Amino acid sequence: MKLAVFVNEYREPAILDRLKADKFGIILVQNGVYHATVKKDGQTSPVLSKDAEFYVLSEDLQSRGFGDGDVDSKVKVINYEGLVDLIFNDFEKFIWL
Amino acid sequence: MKLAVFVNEYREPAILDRLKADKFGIILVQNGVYHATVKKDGQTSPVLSKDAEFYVLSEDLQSRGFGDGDVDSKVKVINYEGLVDLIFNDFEKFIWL
Amino acid sequence: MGKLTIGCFSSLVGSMTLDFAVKLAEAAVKKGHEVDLWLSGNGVMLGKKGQSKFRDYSYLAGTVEELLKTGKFRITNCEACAKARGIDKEDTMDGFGIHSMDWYLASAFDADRVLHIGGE
Amino acid sequence: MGKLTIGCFSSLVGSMTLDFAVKLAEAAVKKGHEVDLWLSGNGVMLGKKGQSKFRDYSYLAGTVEELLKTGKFRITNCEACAKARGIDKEDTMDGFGIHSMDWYLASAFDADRVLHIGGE
Amino acid sequence: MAIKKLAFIVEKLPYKAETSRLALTHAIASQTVEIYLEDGDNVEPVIAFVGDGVLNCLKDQKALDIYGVTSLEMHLKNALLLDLKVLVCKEDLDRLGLKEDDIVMDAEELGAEVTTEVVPYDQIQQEMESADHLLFF
Amino acid sequence: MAIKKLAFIVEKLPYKAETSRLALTHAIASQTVEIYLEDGDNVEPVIAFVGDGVLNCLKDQKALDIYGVTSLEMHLKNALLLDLKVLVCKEDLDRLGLKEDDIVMDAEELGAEVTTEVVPYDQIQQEMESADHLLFF
Repeated sequence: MKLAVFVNEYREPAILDRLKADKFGIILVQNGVYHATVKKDGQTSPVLSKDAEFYVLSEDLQSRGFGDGDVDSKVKVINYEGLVDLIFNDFEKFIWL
Repeated sequence: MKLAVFVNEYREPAILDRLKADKFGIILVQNGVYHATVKKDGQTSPVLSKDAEFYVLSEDLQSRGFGDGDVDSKVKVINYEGLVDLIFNDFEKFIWL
Repeated sequence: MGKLTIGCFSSLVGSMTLDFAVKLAEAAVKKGHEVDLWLSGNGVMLGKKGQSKFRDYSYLAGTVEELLKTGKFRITNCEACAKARGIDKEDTMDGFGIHSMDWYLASAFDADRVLHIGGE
Repeated sequence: MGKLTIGCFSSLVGSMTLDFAVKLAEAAVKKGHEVDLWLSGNGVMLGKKGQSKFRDYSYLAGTVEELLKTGKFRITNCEACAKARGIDKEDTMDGFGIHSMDWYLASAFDADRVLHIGGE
Repeated sequence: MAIKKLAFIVEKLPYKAETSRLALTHAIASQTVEIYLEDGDNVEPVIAFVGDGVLNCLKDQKALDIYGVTSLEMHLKNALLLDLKVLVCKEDLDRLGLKEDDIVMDAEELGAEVTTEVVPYDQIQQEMESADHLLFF
Repeated sequence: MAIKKLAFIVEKLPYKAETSRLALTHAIASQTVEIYLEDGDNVEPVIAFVGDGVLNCLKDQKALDIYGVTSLEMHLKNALLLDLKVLVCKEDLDRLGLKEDDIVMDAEELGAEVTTEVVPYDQIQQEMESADHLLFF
């Protein structure tokens, strides 16, 4: 299946490691954006070490004081419009954690 | 100071290790009661390893299907009435995490 | 063009999740999709009449009214969740549907995509 | 006997935190203490008139009315938080105070104990 | 004529918020969804408890007596009574030290014929794959 | 005549819920609390950001433009303008790789004279000890 998971909090969701999908996306929204922008003790968030395609919502980045330049290079910045396309064109099923 | 902290979730609150108090209480309420009743992979919750006096709210235990017998021996079971006494007689300041 | 059903169970103001749901609906409608938005739990507060627009609180009523005008957007409150909170029909904004929970499942039935936001 | 000020910022029904606050107030009043309960954020939903008592949803209006009769219990909604949600004076249960946020700080001023429940 | 399968996956704990309760009440609402659909169309729900969410299934929950609110145990029994498919993740029960005897496995006293199924996580993953839509609580 | 000290400790992140916003609006409300009190009585607030809560203090928050809601940055500047004591935990800034330049240190453009103080956690602990009551957000 083509599965996208919305990560909306700044901690590692327990279920992430168990989910399997042929195409697997992780979409960072709300306080999930910190995974893409902040390092703790110099370490990148473990969420970014999953085997997945990563996206972050630019509106939620900017609300919190970040710009595109603050985002880890693994992560693609999208806006709400891009998110609609992801939902209809790239993935089929969704989990909001 | 005499400080009591309310732990209301079933995960370890980051701030717990930093708080210092002459008298330190941890009161397990809501989903915090699982710290007193459930072992993960056979391990007692790390919350119970803090240097503190532990209490758990019996009403919240029972709502979730536990009885006094399920509670770790470190933890004292109290009800709302006992909680009022704790608040007025044993502690002065409170943190709801 | 497709149909997106969004279920949102988080409350107005207290959580920005409802802001997310409304903004996503807006973007989808702009692209020509149809959107059903189901509000359950504290999400039903979005339908409360007479909300005030203050800068320190999120305010979505205006956007919802604009979306309803497009004809491509339906928004429905869970009847029991609303009544439990003292929000009955007279207390609900014009244009909102009020249905029991089966409405959401029926909306999901013929949706191309479902985004269920059930978080806390 | 002392005075306990409780601040509760979590919403009715969606979170059992308001149930906790009301039950604690009840127990404290029973023991002869005075209690001020300040509702801010989504907590102001507790003051909404016309809530329905359903088994699948928590219902606190009855307990609050009983507590108000004791004369040892005051309950107050944050005015701005309520208005933002469309809950004005006519929409608020009898016996509730409606004040700006400074009321809470004044209540804390002469409280023996303050339990502030600010969680999410 | 179509049957759409909806997977209700419950990972959140009970009572703090309404999440897991609303999962069950919405799944149960599948009983009446036909009124909105064409003849022969229907919705088939499956409910699966994973992670800490398996704690929703514990027996002897006294929430109604204490807080006046229906317990998750009662919701679960209603689901079984209505022949809904209820799965509980075995690995998570094991991890939390829980046995079948600790959780709601049936609602015989209400006359339910269906029972809870304790299954490996892989089977829940398969349900998610075969479902048309996921509703994660 | 008494002054009661209230410590507003902010550990939660912004925007997901209202928590940190309400911390600042309530602390600012101390400006008008005298109307309820006897002559000479007053409330003295101190605001401290700890843990991930220091992320509330980042500069350039665009929440008003995007979501139509006051940013935490603006609330923080208001607090400084009103001479409130604002502390930010140094260890937490370090842990998250943040420098003073990344956070709101002043509100000079509004005419504020007071600035944010970056302090070791021990000083925040001392504020908690000397406070009459704690309000933890």
